[in-house]
Amino acid sequence: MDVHEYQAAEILARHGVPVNPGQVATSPDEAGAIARQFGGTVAIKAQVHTGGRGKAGGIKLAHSPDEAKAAAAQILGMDIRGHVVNKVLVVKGAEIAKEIYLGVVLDRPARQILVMASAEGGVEIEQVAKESPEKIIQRRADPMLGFLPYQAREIAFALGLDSKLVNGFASIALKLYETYVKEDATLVEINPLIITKSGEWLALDSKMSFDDNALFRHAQTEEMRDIAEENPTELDARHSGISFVKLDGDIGCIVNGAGLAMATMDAVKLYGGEPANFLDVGGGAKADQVAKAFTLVTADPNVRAILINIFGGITRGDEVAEGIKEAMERVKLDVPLVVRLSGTNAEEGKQILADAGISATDTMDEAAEQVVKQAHA
Amino acid sequence: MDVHEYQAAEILARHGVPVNPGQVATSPDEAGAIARQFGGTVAIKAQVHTGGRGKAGGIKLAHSPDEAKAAAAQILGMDIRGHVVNKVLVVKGAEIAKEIYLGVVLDRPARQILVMASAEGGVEIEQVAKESPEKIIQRRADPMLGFLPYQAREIAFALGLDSKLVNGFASIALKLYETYVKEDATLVEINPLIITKSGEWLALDSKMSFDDNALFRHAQTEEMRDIAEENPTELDARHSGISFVKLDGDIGCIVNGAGLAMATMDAVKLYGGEPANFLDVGGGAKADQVAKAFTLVTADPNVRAILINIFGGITRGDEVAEGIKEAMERVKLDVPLVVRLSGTNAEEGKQILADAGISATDTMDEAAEQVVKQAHA
Amino acid sequence: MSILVDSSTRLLVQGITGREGSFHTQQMVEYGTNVVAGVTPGKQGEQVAGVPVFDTVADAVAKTGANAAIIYVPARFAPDAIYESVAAGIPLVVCITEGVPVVDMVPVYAYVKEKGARLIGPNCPGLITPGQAKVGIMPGFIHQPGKVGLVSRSGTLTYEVVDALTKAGLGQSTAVGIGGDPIIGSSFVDILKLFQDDPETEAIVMLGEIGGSDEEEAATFIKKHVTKPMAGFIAGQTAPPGKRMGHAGAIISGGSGTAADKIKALESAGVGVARSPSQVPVLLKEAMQA
Amino acid sequence: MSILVDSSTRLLVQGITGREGSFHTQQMVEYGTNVVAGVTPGKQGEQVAGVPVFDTVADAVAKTGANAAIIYVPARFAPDAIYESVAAGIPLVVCITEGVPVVDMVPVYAYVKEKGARLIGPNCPGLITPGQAKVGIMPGFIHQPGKVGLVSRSGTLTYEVVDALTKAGLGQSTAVGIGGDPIIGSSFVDILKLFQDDPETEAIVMLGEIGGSDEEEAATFIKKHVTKPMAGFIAGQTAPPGKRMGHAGAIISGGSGTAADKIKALESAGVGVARSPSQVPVLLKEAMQA
Repeated sequence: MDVHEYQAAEILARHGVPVNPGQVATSPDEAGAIARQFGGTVAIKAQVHTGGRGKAGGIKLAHSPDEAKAAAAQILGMDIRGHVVNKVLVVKGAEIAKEIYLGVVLDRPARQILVMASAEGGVEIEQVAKESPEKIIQRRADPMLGFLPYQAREIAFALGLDSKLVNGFASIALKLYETYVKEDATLVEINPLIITKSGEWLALDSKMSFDDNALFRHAQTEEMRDIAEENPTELDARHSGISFVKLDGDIGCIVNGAGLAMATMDAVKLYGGEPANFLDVGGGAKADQVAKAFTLVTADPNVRAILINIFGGITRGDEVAEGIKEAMERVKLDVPLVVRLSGTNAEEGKQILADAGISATDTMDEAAEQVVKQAHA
Repeated sequence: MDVHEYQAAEILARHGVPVNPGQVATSPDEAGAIARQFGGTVAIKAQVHTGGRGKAGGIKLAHSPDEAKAAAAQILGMDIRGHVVNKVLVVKGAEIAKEIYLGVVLDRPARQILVMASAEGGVEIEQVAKESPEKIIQRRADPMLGFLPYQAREIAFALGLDSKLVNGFASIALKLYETYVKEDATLVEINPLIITKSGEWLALDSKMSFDDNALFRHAQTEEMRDIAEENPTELDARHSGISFVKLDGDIGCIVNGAGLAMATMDAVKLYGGEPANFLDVGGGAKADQVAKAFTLVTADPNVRAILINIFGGITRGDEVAEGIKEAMERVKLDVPLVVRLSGTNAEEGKQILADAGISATDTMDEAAEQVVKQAHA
Repeated sequence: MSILVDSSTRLLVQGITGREGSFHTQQMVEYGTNVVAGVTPGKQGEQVAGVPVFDTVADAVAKTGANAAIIYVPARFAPDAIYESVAAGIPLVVCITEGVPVVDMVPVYAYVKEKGARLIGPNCPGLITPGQAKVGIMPGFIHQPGKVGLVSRSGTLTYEVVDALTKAGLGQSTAVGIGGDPIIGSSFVDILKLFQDDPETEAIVMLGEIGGSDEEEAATFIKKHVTKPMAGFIAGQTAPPGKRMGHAGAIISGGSGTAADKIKALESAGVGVARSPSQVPVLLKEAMQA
Repeated sequence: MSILVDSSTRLLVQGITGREGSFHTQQMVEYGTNVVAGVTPGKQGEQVAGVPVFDTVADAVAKTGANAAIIYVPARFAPDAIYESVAAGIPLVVCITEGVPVVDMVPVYAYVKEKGARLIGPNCPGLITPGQAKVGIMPGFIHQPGKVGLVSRSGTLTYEVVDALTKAGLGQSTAVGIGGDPIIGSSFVDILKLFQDDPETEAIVMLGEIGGSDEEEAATFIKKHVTKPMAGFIAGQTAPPGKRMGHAGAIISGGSGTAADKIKALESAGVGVARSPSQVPVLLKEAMQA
C-alpha cells in the first residue's frame, strides 16, 4: 500500500525525523490561505501515487499567496500518468545548502534490510544506481540487532559529510530504519534530505510503501489509504479475496493460483492476444468466487472474450464445473467464454460443462489459442 | 535501585499487565477513606524496600473502613528490618482461585535473561528453589529475539494451567519480559500472580529492581527513588562518585578499587577487627575525594579507627599522600588513622606522610593489624 | 532416492486442528506420509486423522521423534511457529502459510540459518517425494516416482508442469515449491544444490517468476555447478512493472526482476526455457538426450 | 609466550581523543605497546601520542591492519563500539568502560560469540603481557615477564597481587582483568583454558570475588582440565548479602555468590586459596614445588 507524500511526512515526524512544515489543500483558495500563513516562498506539490510529478508540472514554486493559488489551480485536477490530482501539499520554501538521498529497502538477495544514501540527492536513485553506482553508499542492517549507530556514521563519513553534520545524519538514518521496521514498510525514502543554509537537517520530500501483509497491525496506516488512488475493480477484488490487476488487453483471464495466472497471461500473448487482467481466484473456485470474477472481468468494457483456466488440485474439477455453471446463471456473459479444466476429476467436470453447453479444452495452449480466435472473430 | 510495590504495580500497568487496584496512604485517615471508596475487604500493606513484611506484621486485611484505619495506624511507623514504614498501599481484596509465581531475572552463568514461574505462588521463590526445584519452570529468552510466545506457552503448560488460561498467562509473561528489558530491570517479579474466582488474571503483589547503570535513560524510574529508604551516607557518597556501603563494624575503610576494598575489609576481619564500611574512592584519590571519604566514614559514630589502603597505579603515591595530607587539614579526625601506601612512587608518598606526622605501612597485612590494635587500644 | 523428504520422514503438523491443518493432515495421511504428531496449544489429547495432538512442539518431538514440521497456522502466528519447531531441533520446517509480514521474516531467516535448520516457504505448496511422502497441499495423484527434480516459486503452475511431466512419462524424484514471498527460507540455489548432489535425480526442472533475482542467482550457480540436464519456465512475461502479481514477491520494481532478464540469464546458463508450461517436458527430454 | 596479546599485537584505541583514551594511549605507547590506530568519529586526521586517528574502525583496520581494540568510550556508546570493532573483523576487543547496562550486554555477548571474536570486559583494567604489550590501564612497571598467568575480576586487587608476585620473583606470562560486571565477555574458564594451553605459562593465579558463580564454574573446569599449579584469592568474605560492593557484579543475592562457597569450590578443586593477597605468592610457590 502506498501513501501520499504528506502522509509519509506525518509518519516520519511521528518517528522524530525533522520534516518541512506543510499543509494539504484541496482547492486553490485553501492553497493561497496556507501560503499566506507560511509567508515567503512555498512549493505546491501534487499528491498522487506516482513518480515523475516534477516533469509533469505537478510541482511549482510560488512567491506569494496569489501565485500559490494560481499554481494550485493549475495542478489540481491535472492527470499525471493516469492519476488525477485531488490534493496538493503546500510546503514552506527551504534554503538548500546540500541535498542527500536516504532510503531503506529490502535487499531481497541478502534477505536483509538495506539502508542506502547518496550525496546526489534530489534525482532519481535508480538513475544514480545505473550511471554511477559507486555514489550510492549502502549498509545492511543486522537481521537480529538492526541498523547500528556505527553503520549510520559509516554512511555519513562515506558521503563526505562535514564532521559537524555526522551525528545529525546518523540520528535521521537510525530513525528512518526504525520507521521501516516499526511501520512494516517495504520502502521509506527521503529525497532530498537537505541541509539548510542555517545548517539544519530537513526531510524535504519523502515516499513510503507498506507491506499489505502487515496492515493488520497498523490501523493508523490503513486509515491513510486513499481510495481515489486505487483501481476500484482491484479494491473490490481484494475485498472478495481475489487478486486482480487491471491490464490493457482484451482477453479476460480467470485462473486459480498466481503463478498459473501469470503463465496463462503469457500463453494468451503467445497466441497473439493481449490479456485484459491478472486474476487469481484463490483456492476454492466455488460459484460465488467465479461469479465475482465474472463481474470483475466484465467491468472492463475492453474485454472481448474470457478464459477460465483451472488446474484442479485439492479442488475437484466437478466442483469447479458446477461453480462455473451456477456463476453463468447468475452473471449473464455477453462475450465468449473458453474453459480449460485439468487435474482432479477433470473429465467429470468437462461433462458437466458440456451438458450446460459450455465447451472446455484439455490444455492451456488450446484454450489460449481458442480464446484469442474468439475474441478477434 | 529498588522501588516500592505500588510503584512496581504502576510500571506493570503501564506495560499492560493487569494489576490489583490500589492507592497509597500516608495516614490512617487516608487509608480509611480509600477503604471506604473501594468498599468490601481491603489489604493494608507496608511499603518498604525489604522482604518479610508479612511475617513482621506489615500486611493486614481489613473488612471495614474503620478496620483499615486501625490497621494503617498499626503499620505506619513500624520498623521492618530497619526500614521505617512511611506509606501503606491499600488494595482491593481479591478472591483467589490460584496463585502463581512469575519472575524475570538475569541468568548470569548463561548471560541470558531467564523467565521463571512456579505453581507454588505466594511463598518465597528461594524457598521453593531450595526445597523442590522441579516445581520451578524456567525458559531463557533468546539473546537476540527475546522471549517468544511459544516459550511463554511452554511455561504455562508445564505449570499445568487449564488450557483456557494459557493465552492469558502467556500474554502476561511476555509483558513482564518486555518490562524487564524496556525498563532495564535487574528483577521483576509478580508474587502472587493470581487467577481470581471469576477467572481473571491479576498481579497481586510485585517487586522490581533496576540497573543503576541504565538509569540515565529512565528519568521516570529515577523519579520513583524514595530517599527515605536510602542510607543518607550511601546517597551522599554516590553523588561524589564514591561507592560506599555501611556495615556494622568499627573500623572505617578507605580504599581505591572495589576488589581491593573488599580484600581490605577481609584483612581487617582476619586480624580480629570488624569493618565499618565498604568504600571505594575510585581512581584519583585526590584531596577532595579523600576529604569526602573522611566525612562519610566518620559520619558513623561506631568508627574507632580508619584504614586508608591505596595501591598507586596510574595515580602516583606522592599525589595520594598530598591528597591525604590536605584532607586531614580540612577534616579533623578524632580517631586514629593508619595509611598503607604501595605501588607507584610509594616511597615518596610515605616520606610526605611522615613529614606530616602520619605513619604509613608497606603492606596491607601490617596496616590491618595496626588499625585493629589502635581501634581496640 | 530423493531430497529432503522420503519414507523415513516423521512429520509434525503445526496448527493441526485448524480448518486447513486438519484437512491437509487427512490428505497427507491418505497419501501415505508418516504423520506422527500434531500441535495446537490447548488441544493435547485430541486426535486428527488418527494423529495425536500435543500442546507444544518440544513435547511432541520428545514423544514422537518427529523430524520434519509443516505449518498451517495463521500468518501472524507463523514466525513463532517456525521458531518453536527450529528451537525444538526439527531440521526441516515447511511453512505453507501465506501473508507473513516481511519484517518478521528477516530475523526468522537469520535464526533458521544460524541453527543449521532448513525452512521451505512461507507461502508455498510444500514438497513431495512421490510414493513416499507428501509434505504439503499439492494434489498427490498427479505425481509419479521418477528421476526429475522440480523446484518452483509457484503452486498451481507447479501442478500444471508436474502433470505434464507425468503424462510425458517423466516421473519426479522430489518436487519442491519454495514459495512466492520476498523472503523465503530456501532459494532456487539451495534446492538446486541438493538435486545436483542427489544421485537419483537425473534431470531438473525450474519454474521461476517475476520479482527479485533468485532466478539470476540460480543461473550463475547452474553455470558453475549443475551438470544435470535442465529445463525451465518463467511466468510473468506479460506482467507490468510496479504491480504485485498475486504473490507478495512477484513484482518488477525499479526495472529489475523482469521475466526477460530471468529467461536470458537461464538461457545463458544453458537452460532451455519453455515458452509455455506444456513445452517443459519437451525441452527437458531434449536436454536429457543431448 | 603468552596469551591474547604480545609484541605482534597491533592495537586500535576507540575513544582515543577522550580524556581517558588519550591518557592511556600515551601510557600504552610508553610501555611499548604497538598502538597503530585510534578512532573518534569526526577526528580523522588528528594524532594522539603519535597515533593516527580515524573516523571509523573499518577504515582504521583497512589502513593499519589493527588486530586488537581497546575501548574507552562512555558507557552508553560502548555496546556500539564493541559491535563496530567486531564487525570490522577485530578478533580481540577489550572494553575498559564501566557502567554499561546489563540489558545491552546480553545481545553484545551473543553477537561477539557468534562472530567468533573475543571480548574482555567491560568494566575491567585490561590485560598485559609484561615486556611486550600493555592493553589496559594497569601500572606497567609492577609487572615482570615470567611464567605465571593471572586472571582476575578486579583492578587494584590485581595490581596488589601482581606486585606481590613480582617482589617474590614470580614474573607473569600474561595478567588478564576480566571485569567486575554481571555479564562479561570472557569468564575465568575462558582464560584458564588459554593459560592451560599456553606452553610458557607454568602456574596460574585466579582472583575472584563475591557474586555470580563464575568461580564455581572455574573450579569445576580446574578439576577436570587444569594440570598446572594454581593459587587463588576471593575478595568479599566480609561482604553482607544483598549489597552491591562497588562492582556491578559483586553482590550476594538469594544466598548465592558468597565468598565461602567460592573458596570451598576452589579448594575442593585443589586450589590453595589465600587468606590475604600477600599470601598468594607463598601458596603458589608451595603448589609449584609440590
